[in-house]
Amino acid sequence: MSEAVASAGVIHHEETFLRKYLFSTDHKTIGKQYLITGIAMAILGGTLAILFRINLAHPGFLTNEQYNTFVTYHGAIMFFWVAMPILLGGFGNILIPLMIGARDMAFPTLNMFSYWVFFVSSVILIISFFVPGGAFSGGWTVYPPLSADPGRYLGANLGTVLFLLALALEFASMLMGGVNFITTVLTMRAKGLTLMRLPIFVWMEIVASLLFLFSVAPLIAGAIMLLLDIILGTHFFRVEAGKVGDPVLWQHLFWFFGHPEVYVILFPALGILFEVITTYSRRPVFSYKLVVYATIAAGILSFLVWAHHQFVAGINPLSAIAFSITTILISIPFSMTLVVMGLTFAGGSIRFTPAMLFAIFAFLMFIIGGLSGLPLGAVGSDIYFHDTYFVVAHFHYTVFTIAVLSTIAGIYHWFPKMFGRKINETFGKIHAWLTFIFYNGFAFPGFFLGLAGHPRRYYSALEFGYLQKYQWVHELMTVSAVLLLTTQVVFLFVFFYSIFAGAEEKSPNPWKSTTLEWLAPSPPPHLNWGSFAPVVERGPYEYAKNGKDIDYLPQGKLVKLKQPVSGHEH
Amino acid sequence: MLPQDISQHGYLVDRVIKLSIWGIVVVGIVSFFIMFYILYKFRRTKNPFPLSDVPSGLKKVIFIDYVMIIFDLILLFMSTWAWFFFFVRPVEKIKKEVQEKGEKFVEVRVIGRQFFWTVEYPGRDGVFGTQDDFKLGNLLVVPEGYNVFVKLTSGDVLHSFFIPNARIKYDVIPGRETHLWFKPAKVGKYEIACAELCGAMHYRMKGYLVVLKEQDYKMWLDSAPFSEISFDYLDDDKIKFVKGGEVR
Amino acid sequence: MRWFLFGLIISGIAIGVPIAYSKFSKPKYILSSLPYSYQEIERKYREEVISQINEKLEGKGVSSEVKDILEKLKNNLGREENNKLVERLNSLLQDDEIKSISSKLVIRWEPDERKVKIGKEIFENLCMTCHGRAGDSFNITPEGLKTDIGYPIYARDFTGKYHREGKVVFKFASDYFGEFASDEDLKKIIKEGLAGTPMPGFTYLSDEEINSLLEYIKSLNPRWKFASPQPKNYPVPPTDLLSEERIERGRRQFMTVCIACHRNIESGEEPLEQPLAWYKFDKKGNIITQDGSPSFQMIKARWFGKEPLRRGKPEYIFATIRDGIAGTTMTPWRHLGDETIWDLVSYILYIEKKGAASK
Amino acid sequence: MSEQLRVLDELEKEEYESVPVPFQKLGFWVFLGGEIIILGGIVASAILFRLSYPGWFKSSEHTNVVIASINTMVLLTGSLTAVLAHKFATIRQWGKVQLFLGLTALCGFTFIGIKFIEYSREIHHGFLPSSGIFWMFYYGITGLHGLHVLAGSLIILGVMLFLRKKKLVEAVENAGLYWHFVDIVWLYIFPLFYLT
Repeated sequence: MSEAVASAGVIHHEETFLRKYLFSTDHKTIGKQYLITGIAMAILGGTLAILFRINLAHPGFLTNEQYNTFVTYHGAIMFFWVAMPILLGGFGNILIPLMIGARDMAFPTLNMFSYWVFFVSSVILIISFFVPGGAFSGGWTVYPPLSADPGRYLGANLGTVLFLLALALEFASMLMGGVNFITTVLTMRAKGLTLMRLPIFVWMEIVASLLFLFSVAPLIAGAIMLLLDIILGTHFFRVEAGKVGDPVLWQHLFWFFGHPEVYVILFPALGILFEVITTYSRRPVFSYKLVVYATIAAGILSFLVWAHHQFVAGINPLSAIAFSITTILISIPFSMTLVVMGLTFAGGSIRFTPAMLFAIFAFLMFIIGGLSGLPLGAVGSDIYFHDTYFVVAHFHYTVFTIAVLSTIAGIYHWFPKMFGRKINETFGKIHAWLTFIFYNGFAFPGFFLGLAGHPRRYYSALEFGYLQKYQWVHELMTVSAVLLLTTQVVFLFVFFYSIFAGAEEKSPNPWKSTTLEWLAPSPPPHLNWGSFAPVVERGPYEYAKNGKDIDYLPQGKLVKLKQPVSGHEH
Repeated sequence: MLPQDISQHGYLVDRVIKLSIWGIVVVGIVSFFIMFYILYKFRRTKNPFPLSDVPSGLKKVIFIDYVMIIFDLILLFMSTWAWFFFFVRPVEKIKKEVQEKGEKFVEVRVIGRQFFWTVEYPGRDGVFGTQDDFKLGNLLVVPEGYNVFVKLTSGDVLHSFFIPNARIKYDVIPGRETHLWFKPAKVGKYEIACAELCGAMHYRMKGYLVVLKEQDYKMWLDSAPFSEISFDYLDDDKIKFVKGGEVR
Repeated sequence: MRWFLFGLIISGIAIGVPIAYSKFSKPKYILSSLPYSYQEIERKYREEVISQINEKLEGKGVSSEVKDILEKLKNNLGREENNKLVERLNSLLQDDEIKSISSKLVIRWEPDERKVKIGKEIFENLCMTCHGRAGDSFNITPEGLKTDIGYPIYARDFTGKYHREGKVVFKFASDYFGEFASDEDLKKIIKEGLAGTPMPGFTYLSDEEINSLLEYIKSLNPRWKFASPQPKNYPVPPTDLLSEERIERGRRQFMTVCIACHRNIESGEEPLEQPLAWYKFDKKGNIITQDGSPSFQMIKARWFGKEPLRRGKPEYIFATIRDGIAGTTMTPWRHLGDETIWDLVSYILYIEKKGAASK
Repeated sequence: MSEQLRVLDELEKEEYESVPVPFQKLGFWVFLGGEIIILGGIVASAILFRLSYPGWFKSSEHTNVVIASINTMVLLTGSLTAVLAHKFATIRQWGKVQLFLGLTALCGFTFIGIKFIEYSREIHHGFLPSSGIFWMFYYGITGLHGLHVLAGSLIILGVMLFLRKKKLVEAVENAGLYWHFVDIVWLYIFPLFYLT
């Protein structure tokens, strides 16, 4: 029997505030905790971004150490403290048990523990910003020797140690979460919910968790070695006279994690998009099987492409060609996935709700992001594009889409389910359009800077004669970025306002969606299903069934149990 | 957009860049148009009830996948060609070829340090380790039309030796020796950038590539390192240090 | 209960690693163990000069005013006050040699803030990695910098922290006692570099850039304020340089004098190692002393023909022999007279050429 | 309360898809997979360095084979007791289970103690992590493994306390599994650092 149910018995007797909101083992509460923490970190990361963008438009606004620090922390925060907690921790925790008809995660206590580890890690990260000697400023990729002897090359020793420590704790928490997800989905599915009936979101979460589980390990090993380098003065990555040591080894370890990591956050985002798009275009996924298989294929391929981040970094040129081939190969499953996604719109009757608008924009941006990956994957043009702004623009078109557009689409979509209230639709639409415009305004010019050969992480473009004439581009990007952040801040106000004072959402299924979570009352009580249990009868996307009156069939139905279960209601 | 190409073989890279950029622009525009068409045609107000199946015409959209595959193959071919030309062949082999062809070449060593390039010249005799070697900071002077072989090493951290005008870039790794070669085909004064984060002054790590006419190069070499170079065809305004926008 | 345990574990990790770091990590900087601060150096200099004056004043009756002026001058004063006091002193005691000494106390130069700021940027851009963040070549490992024949050397320390008397000794630009170097000579070194060392020549720097760089470098050591350096004069080499008889005379001269340290090069002997006249310090900045007494960094006398001369031009070699190399045991050989020195120069150039040919 | 638990227990049987493997076991194996890759990563890079570094054999002579063999014996005894504990758990003789788990944990702590003595000897002889490529791998890997042993012992102690409340065979089995994993890792480390 599972901890979940056991804890139900325990919880039934305690009602303290601490237990209910802070140290709750309820997957929904934990998911919301992840969501809020992630949003808070997102504000921090965004502010940093704005600060150094202003500096790029008007060099001298920051000192160059500050600039490097901010760039480093922006990258790290947006990857590890925003995208992962919100997409895996937040949506994963809230939706997976609901979607598979479970009452809670397999290991609720582990779940809670993982959140608090994550919380501590973010606290340590923020502390590391203020320690004497300054914060770490060697880029979020933490390349040695800069990071292996930071006292000499950056003048920041303790900051680096704390940064690595925070990273390690974050990974530990996400590992626990991953184990939890996989176990839950494999063992606690509702009756009749076979693997091929799982909603695509759940599939994506599982593949992501597996990727993370198997890719992060070498990086943890590398991080331990790096810490030893800094603390005990070993020579794993440092090169000194007569001492063996190889900085490139770190690059291999890091990118062996780093590339799957991108897909770890990409897949859940795709999952969210599929859920949203099917719901609002009232069409089933064009080819469910193709998506699932393409995802798995991409996941496996993603372990074979890591060195395309190091084409010109001293790896064997022939192996560079091999990695170039795999990199180009991996574009094929994604192009299939995107085509399927596009065809999911086709033939539907499309409701342009805020969630849908965000989903559409995210889809279009994914097209740009994916295509702009080709010149970087092709080894010949990467000679020129490596570490230029072209890379920056490329991964902003992918990662920003993942971490912001898809996430906000998901928030608009599941907000009634999470909090039992609504967000104002008109505001949502305006928000979507503004986000779209400003986002392109700040991301797209990057491609031109890249073509002009503007290297990344430059404090100021004015030092180089061949870059000075592009200063106005930086100014344009900065203005757009500032407006973009302002829009999001306004959205956050509306978001928190609606949580407490939004209009009540009466019906459990406002969007007429099919998957199981819409059968539960919103917000779902503790143990989700009360004295009922969901039983699944058909696949997840049964839309466009019998035209006129009702055009969708829910995935399953609730059946009354013999003995009533009493979890306490929130 | 691309800076002027001054090297003999830069066109190889340019070709790949142009191909890939135009390819993705075309594919992107096509798919965008299809998307807008779908979104417009099947909007709620016009099409209140979903069709039971995707119209067969639209199913043909899958051809985009095949287009992508073909495009990928072409791209791979071209890019591998360029890569092969620049990096796969070992430098010794290239050198031998050059000597057989009777072309002239010069060798230099470049040491990346925070935050400048030290360029070591073999001097007049063209051999390292003799009395007339000399070192210059941030100044790489090469004759026009010669093959230039560059040995890259690092004094402290990772750097990346990037000449935008020659379409050349390679990382500079402590404890290793990496190689580059290119053939400048146009006299003038160009810039060398560092493309790998190397510390606080990364954005200041700027070197100069000066391509001289052959006789001018010889003339300069005779008096180097004790002579500054100033030839009329170099727009030889002195380097200003710029920060915060204003020129000091 | 459970989450108390969890909290314990997490906070254990969170606190443990920094503690482990602070415990085990090798200290990269031990600034407390560096000998002199800026003020200390200046005070030392003033005391030294004033003690010289007092020696001169011995026996003569001295008014109390003179005494307390000297007392005042012992502590670091601002420019105007200091110079006023010195004038007053000179007016009090009409004695030329004392005046010549006390003129060492006149503050002739003060760093211009704006130039220093620009100079600092240039320094951090181009010089920091070898000459250290603070300009004291500190924490730059001996393995880090090597000459061409591969023995470790230190980059120049611009602060004088490690020097016994807080001097900044430029081997080729200062005079033999390591007093002061003129901007012209320093400019030459910056523009041309030192062959055989990691110091490259920054030919492309414009004059105002080099000036502000020097401004910054000079602002690192207080003794520059009192400096009145004269640029060295480099005579034009004679036309018959490298002629047979010059080389022959040079060889004879070399065998009688220079052989003491440089050894008989043509028979392939190895030069002597000689102590440098400033402290040796280890990677952490600790001064290594054996039984309390300062130990010295050893360097080889130049191995002609083995590695390039630091500054290869004939007139430079001439100046080096004439003025000696500051801080080393290469003393000035002015008394030999220019002709003889030119002989030696031609002999050295000859050897260098032979060495080049032998390679 | 136990009443309610029983109710929910049956309820779950009827509620979920039936899967052959109990989820405690599954989750643990997934976790173990991650662990294997972590230690595998470090050991692999150690082997890579060793192939490219001739001085390895010379330095590895300074390690103390006797102590290491004793440690191996200790770990293997721990595995034996863990197996016995699982056996008695299957036939529900919880008293003996407690006993043997205690012995396993004891082995773990003995291992740590011996390791401490070994380290102090090495450091006394002046071999620090920074004094060579061999030594940095030696301290890094054996230290990491030592931490794992410590964790394993603590887990087993935790299971012992846990068994007071609930008699769960999977718990004993998982604890045993983790111990075997640590043991196997040691069997790779031992020849790498001591026998070459």
